Amino acid sequence: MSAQVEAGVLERSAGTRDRAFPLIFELSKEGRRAWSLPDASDDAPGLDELIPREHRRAAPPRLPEVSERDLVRHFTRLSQRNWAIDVGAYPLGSCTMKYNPKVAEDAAAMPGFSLLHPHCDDELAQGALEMLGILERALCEATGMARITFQPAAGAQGEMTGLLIMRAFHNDRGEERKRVIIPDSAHGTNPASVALAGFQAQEVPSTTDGLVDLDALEEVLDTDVAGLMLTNPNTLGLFERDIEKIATALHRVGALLYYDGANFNSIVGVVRPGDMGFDIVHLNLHKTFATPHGGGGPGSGPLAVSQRLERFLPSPVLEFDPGAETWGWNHDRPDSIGRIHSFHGNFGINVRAYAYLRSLGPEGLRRVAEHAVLNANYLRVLIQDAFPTAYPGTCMHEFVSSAKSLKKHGVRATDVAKRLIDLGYHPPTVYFPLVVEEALMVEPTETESPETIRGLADALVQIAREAESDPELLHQAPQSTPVRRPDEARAARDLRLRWTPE
Amino acid sequence: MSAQVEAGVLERSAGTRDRAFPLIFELSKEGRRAWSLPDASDDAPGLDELIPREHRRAAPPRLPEVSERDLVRHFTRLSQRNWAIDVGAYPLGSCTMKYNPKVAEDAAAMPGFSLLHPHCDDELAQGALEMLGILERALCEATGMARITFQPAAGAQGEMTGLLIMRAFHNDRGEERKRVIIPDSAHGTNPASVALAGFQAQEVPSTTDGLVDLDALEEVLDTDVAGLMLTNPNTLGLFERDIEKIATALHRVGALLYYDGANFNSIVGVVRPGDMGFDIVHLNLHKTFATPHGGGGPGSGPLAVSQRLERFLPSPVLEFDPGAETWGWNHDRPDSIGRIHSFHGNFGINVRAYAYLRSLGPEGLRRVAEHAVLNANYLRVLIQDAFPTAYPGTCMHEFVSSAKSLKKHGVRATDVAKRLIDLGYHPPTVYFPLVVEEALMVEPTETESPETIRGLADALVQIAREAESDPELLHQAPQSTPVRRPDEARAARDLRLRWTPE
Amino acid sequence: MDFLPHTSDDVTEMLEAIGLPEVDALFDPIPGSVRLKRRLDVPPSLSEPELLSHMRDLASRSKGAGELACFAGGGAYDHHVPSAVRALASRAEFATSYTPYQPELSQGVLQAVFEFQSLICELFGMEVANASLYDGASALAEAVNLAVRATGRERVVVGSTVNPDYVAVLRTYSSGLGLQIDIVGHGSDGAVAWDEIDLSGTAAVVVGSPNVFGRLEEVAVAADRAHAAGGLCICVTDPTAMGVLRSPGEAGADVAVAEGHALGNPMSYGGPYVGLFATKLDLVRQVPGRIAGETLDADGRRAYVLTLQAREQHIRRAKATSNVCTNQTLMAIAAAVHLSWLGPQGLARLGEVCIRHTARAAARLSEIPGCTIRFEGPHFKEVVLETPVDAAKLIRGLARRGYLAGPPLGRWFPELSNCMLIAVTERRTEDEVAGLAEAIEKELAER
Amino acid sequence: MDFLPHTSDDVTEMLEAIGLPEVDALFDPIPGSVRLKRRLDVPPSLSEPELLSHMRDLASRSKGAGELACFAGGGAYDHHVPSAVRALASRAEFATSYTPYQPELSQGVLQAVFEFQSLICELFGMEVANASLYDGASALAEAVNLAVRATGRERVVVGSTVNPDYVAVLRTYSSGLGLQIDIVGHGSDGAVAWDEIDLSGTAAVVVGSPNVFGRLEEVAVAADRAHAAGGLCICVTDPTAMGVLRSPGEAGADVAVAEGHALGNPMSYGGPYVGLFATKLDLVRQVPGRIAGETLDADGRRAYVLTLQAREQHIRRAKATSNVCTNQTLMAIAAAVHLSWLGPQGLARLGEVCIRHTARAAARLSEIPGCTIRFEGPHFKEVVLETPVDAAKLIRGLARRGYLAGPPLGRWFPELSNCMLIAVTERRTEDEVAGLAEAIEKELAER
Ligand SMILES: Cc1ncc(COP(=O)(O)O)c(C=O)c1O
Ligand SMILES: Cc1ncc(COP(=O)(O)O)c(C=O)c1O
Repeated sequence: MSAQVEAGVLERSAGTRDRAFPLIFELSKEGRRAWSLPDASDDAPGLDELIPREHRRAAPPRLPEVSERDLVRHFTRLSQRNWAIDVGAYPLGSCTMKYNPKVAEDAAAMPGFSLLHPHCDDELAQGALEMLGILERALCEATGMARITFQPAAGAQGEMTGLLIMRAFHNDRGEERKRVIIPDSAHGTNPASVALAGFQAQEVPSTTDGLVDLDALEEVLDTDVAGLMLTNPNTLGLFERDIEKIATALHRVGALLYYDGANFNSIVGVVRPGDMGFDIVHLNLHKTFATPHGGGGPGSGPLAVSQRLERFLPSPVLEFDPGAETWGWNHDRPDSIGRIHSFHGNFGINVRAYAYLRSLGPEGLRRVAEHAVLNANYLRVLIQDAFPTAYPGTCMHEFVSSAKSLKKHGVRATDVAKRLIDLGYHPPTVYFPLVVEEALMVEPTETESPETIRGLADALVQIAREAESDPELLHQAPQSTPVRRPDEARAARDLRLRWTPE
Repeated sequence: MSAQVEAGVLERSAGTRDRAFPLIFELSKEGRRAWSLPDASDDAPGLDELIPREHRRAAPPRLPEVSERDLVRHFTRLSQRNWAIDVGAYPLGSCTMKYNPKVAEDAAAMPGFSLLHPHCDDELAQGALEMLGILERALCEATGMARITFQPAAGAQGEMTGLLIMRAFHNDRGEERKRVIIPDSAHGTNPASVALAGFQAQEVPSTTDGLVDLDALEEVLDTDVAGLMLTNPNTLGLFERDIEKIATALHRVGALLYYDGANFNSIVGVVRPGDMGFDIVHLNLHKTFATPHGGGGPGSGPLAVSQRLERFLPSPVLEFDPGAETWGWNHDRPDSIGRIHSFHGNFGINVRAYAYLRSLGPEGLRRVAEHAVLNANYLRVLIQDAFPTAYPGTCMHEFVSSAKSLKKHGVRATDVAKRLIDLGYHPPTVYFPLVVEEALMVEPTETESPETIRGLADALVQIAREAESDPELLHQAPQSTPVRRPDEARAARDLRLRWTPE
Repeated sequence: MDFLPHTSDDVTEMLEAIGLPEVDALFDPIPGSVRLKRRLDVPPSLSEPELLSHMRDLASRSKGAGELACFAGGGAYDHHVPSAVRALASRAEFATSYTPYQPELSQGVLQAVFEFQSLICELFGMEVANASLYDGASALAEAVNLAVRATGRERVVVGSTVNPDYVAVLRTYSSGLGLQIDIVGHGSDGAVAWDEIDLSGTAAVVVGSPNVFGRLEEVAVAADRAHAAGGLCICVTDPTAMGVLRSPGEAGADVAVAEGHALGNPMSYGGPYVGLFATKLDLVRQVPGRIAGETLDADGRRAYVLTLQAREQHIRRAKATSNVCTNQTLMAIAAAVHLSWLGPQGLARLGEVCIRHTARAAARLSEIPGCTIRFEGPHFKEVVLETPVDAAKLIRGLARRGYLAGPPLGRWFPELSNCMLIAVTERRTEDEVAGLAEAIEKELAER
Repeated sequence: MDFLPHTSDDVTEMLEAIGLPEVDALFDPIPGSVRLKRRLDVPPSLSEPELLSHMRDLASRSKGAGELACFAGGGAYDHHVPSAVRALASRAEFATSYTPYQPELSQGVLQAVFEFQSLICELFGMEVANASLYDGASALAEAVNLAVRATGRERVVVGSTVNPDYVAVLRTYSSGLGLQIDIVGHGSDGAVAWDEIDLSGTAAVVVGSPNVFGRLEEVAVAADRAHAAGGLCICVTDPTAMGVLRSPGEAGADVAVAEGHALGNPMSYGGPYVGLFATKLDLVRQVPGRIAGETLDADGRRAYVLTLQAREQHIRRAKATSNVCTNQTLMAIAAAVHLSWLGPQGLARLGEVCIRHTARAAARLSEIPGCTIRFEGPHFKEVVLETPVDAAKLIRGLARRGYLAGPPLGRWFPELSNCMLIAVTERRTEDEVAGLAEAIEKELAER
């Protein structure tokens, strides 16, 4: 086994493929240690007199016993088995994986931020609170909203928060509205959050050109509708140009309009949700504001609301005392929906988003939107013939192509994705949104260069050709990775969700 | 080309092998930038009025123009094309590449150390100076010496410093000694330093059992000999058991004994150079004291001397004022050989060595020597049949095996080394020391586990078998790396020592 | 400084390829009527050196555990973050990677998450753990939703000694679903008398141990009674205690949830933290969030994938077990590295030092005239110190003397407005405890 | 905490395999007479948290640019280290790798070094650079040795305005070889009048520009006269100036040497720094230290190796061009990343800001009654401020007011004991300059 353990360079080689990369548990040897902690001092009372038998652990947890060297090699190599934005592009539609500036990491690591205790007196947190205050003002300006809560740890929690505020708003007016409308192209978190907030999700179909069907919408609108959740540009990368009509229609029946900020990247500085008529907005700072996504998290999903909804925000809210010139948390919020996070949300991520905001400034923020849309359209036209977009015309920051024309060669979207890996690219999002057959959803983001985009386009065009000439090549892909097409059915059938000793 | 640029995952794959990894210059595009610096303020006088034409640069340097994203991807991937102690073992004889504790990195990064200006008043550097003071005392205790200078940036500079002190010592007694004796197994820096210090290097042969030939030594000893440079255990991993006789012989003719500390790792806490009769000692803190070697440097080569040589040490020296209870640099050193470094040596490395010292304590330091020798002997016996050691018996921290028995199959030490790479191990030092034919010089160090050592031994034994059964496999190795057997003759013939625009 | 690679030539070239005259034309689909006609009114761009000075200035006006000896608790603690853990978890390949949708390019994250799940199961004596949730509070809320789905009941009984901010989040989460949350009070010993509570018709019993007062509770009793009533037992616990204290699994709990930040993640003013969630295998299809699973690849090699996705929002949409998508994977990876650094011995040492040093500190502090430890009985790493004065004011005074204590308990328990939490981690030295005691004495003397 | 993986079972098993009864037997080859019979008298082992507290305590008793506005110069400067540069240069694969003896496993370091060499050549207008030397001073000493070998002469003429600590190192290095080092003085303008110096029989002329006073010198004149005398011209310069100022190569120098720490490496109390060394191709076989070269591998792929090793100590031994082995590769990699981060525009901006802000600061400081800028003429990023009092004392006073200045020039130039260096990098703001001026005024007022 040790030969495997030492097979570092093989991570980069054909060689590894024949060997299993060990689990940390498989490196364990009794008595080995990486830990280094002070002793309990002798003059402190003993465990036995302090903790009764029945509260003591019977069998110690079977954690691995490894040296620091083992630990470091294991996780260093594990990291080398992973793609990352620092390694290459992630043109995943709907994900907005842009480059994460390093300066933001240094900012978040400063002791004044990273070692701050969440229960410390406001007096001790003035710098942190001022930072949040400036960030709130800037995000309100960018969204056209009145106030923000930073408690939501991610977009989905922001949605949940927004929907509960929606509920509180209607209840406050003595109404019990039951339904929330979402387009059929909506992201899964939308309907899930709707259900979790105790509403019924009602889907409205898209028109053939990928937009909300106004008539269909009008039909379902009544005073039982609490609101509509929309991301604009929508998940197809198209701007809902009837947004004003939609807003009017919603407001006419007393419903609220919720903006899913996952696609905010494409309009920041160009158009504000508030000006489109939205009442509630969540932002995914880990998308638009470039914070590292850590292999699936953390994120930060601050929720912004218009003036009339402010009093329903989660408690506490941040306030500035002009007299004392100090910042502080106000817990006295009788109409609040309550708390949504143990503390103040993903503060460390908000520090990074703040550093990004201050680095870009107003012009930089607008250029983000411009170049995100520029990159998407450039890629769109470069692959148009090989992978026609599902909907015609200029797209915003992303677009949805279809691989269905390759079906006749027995090639699926997955095959395209896996082959792309061998050509050195991370694939786009596949099979989403569900409304498009064999969907390839592509979002290059603004931080990728034209060279990268042309390289990706060349690879995709080459693959379309290979689909005809050599479909098997695609079915066998990828050939360049530590593993190839893991069996997901098997994983779900024969459950192995944790290591267990043989 | 962009396809190559984006070929990150391929670093780990067969794929890359067909592609050239780009130079940073090849990613350059005019007008692209990673830099971010403040503007010169308008109210400051202009360049033209400040700097006359003839002092201005004519043609700007052709540095690459890349985005921060380009920069990060390029160097991240470049790093993934490199072996490191965090990836696997480095059993390089004479190099002592042990695990580098992470805690030392955090210590060295503390602002009080990393942002300290070398010319600041001693008053501002008290913590740093106290650290050096404790480190000096501990290293003097471990070597049996009286005082230390931290100026030498590496072992070779320590050697140079020690030899100049040797010269100063003799000059001070009105003598002009010309020769310094070194064993034929000595490391190249020894004779090179001897020459640079203005002495003649005189080699003495080793006996058939790999030790200094006492008679040969006696023969060359006279009052023209300034000193002898020795590393003990020597470069063959053998302890010079006649060290006392050697010391007496040297001192009898008024010569000094210099200890090359590169192998100190194997005796720390067990025997002290001072107690063996050495007068001058350099330590390679980047070896024995586990500081990261950075791909070839930095190191730190503090030089320790006995009482009678103290006044010759480089200036300034560190002193504690018991009255004021402060540390300070004393520049008033009339007999000093002078300065050897711009400032105080590789301070940041000394901080790491100090952290290592404080982490291990006296027992830990002795265990280092014990386990270094234990590991070396364990590996030695495991491969004894396949690769017999050049000299019999127990070795210290390293040993020299020979691959000459494989010559009959047309297999050289290089082939063994390259094949080892495909089996997941960094090869040992080959063709050094020069006194052993087809030398494989192996030093596992104490931080490698028995599993690692067995794995390495299994690989070596397998290779010895393969040398018989399939020598071609060895000649074609390595197959698992981004490049294979670069042509060194061509590199030295057709010189390409820098990028130049096509 | 923006981070855009485009040169002006690039832009021209690209616009040509697209067939548009100018960048603004890209936004033609957006009706002019809603467009922003001005520049955003946000602070101007800063260069990197200016930005870092500004951030340093802000950071210098926040005083954390770097400057104060931190005895503060209440859900966040000043534990040692090992250098190796920080170095490994911050590797760019982990930090800047996205959700592992393509397993071939994500074995690093997927295996690390699988190891995390395995370690958490070991810790809590459970059979399945997910890839992390937002924090301890949302983990509790998700556990309650799981119990509600599993039992078809809507009543939840929660001990008053469960961190009140967690309970607040639970209330918020459950408000939409209209669950009935019954809080049961604690006795003078700071623990709930679980054998006396009516649990009929409950979906779940929520017991905290160590509880918000740092005191251990009778999880086994709560679990037995919950099961007798046909409900589940959810235990809110502390991973750093698991080397010494009985695990929720050993005590019979069905779900273990906890805040996991102490495993390798700094306090960072309350986030990003990591919600730990583990339960029994028979409940696996009710588990919220991502789960990594082991399988074989096309060539028969061991491989890891995201599995049982039919539970999740992107497949099941409105019927998903939870709405969580982005979670706290990077913190989970840090926790996996930290637990591997600790091993069973290190974890036991950590727990022992916390318990014994907390007890010693409690003894010292109760010597202060007018101060007592409010609750008797076994504690883990924090205790409630009752003082003769308003705790919030006292805490402010202590901060000025270099000691961070609290939180004051008045906001959570009006009757405890003179009380505050004192937490003692492995990082606190004997001198610091003595210093804290003196600081309290001085503060009281001045009142 | 030691970092040894061996369990006691391991040790027993290994000893058995070796055939020894106990660990001590491993040391049998060492005569008992010299063995240490006791434990080393060094401080006891500390656990990681204790060690870090101890280091923090030491660090807190050293005040660097973190706490003081740093106007200090004299060879080390408070330049901005970009976050990306730190992040990349500290990648474990670079930091914990060894000398690239096996090119197949070292393409990362080898290519980075090749890029470094290329960047340094561009910077200085030279044709070949090595993989780094210890620091600026040893780079100068090695350059002189190169000139001595190349010309067969032993006289070296050095400007008095070359950093005196570099000259001290040069003297030490050359003492063994018995070279003749002639120092030539500077004029009232702080520069050497190179056209008036007798250079007959010199191996090399050493000119500093920017010199130790921050002033530019007539490198071209020095080079012409050196060449006329059959010697070489060695220019000691500053890489951060190369975006704006004429390069040594453009001025006709044969060797350019410099301290390179300002390229991505922190001040760190003077080390680890990096000695930059570049020269002309016809001198390549005299170059000290490692050199990376480009070649092709067995399959015709571009690859990098260490080359021209016949110059080096491990091959040529006593006849090597230098004794250097371990160098400062990691700092060189940081410099390569930093120069790539800057690009030509960034480097030009850096130089312009230093020059213009230094001039502005000089103007402000010379308004202080009794203070003047000692030397006229073009300066780069530092100037000599002459004050009415002892500069060393004044500097101590300024430190107490939050400003780091100096070094005082008395140690180097007795006649300048009232003078100190004031350096202004891109990190210094207008407010800080104003603050420094006020601090000086206050200090002078109190005397
Ligand atoms: C359109 C959309 N809405 C909502 C979300 C959920 O946000 P989060 O993952 O931050 O919870 C996403 C995330 O991918 C998304 O793309
Ligand atoms: C035996 C010996 N002596 C001297 C040296 C030179 O030390 P440094 O590389 O630190 O200059 C080494 C380095 O490998 C060595 O092994």
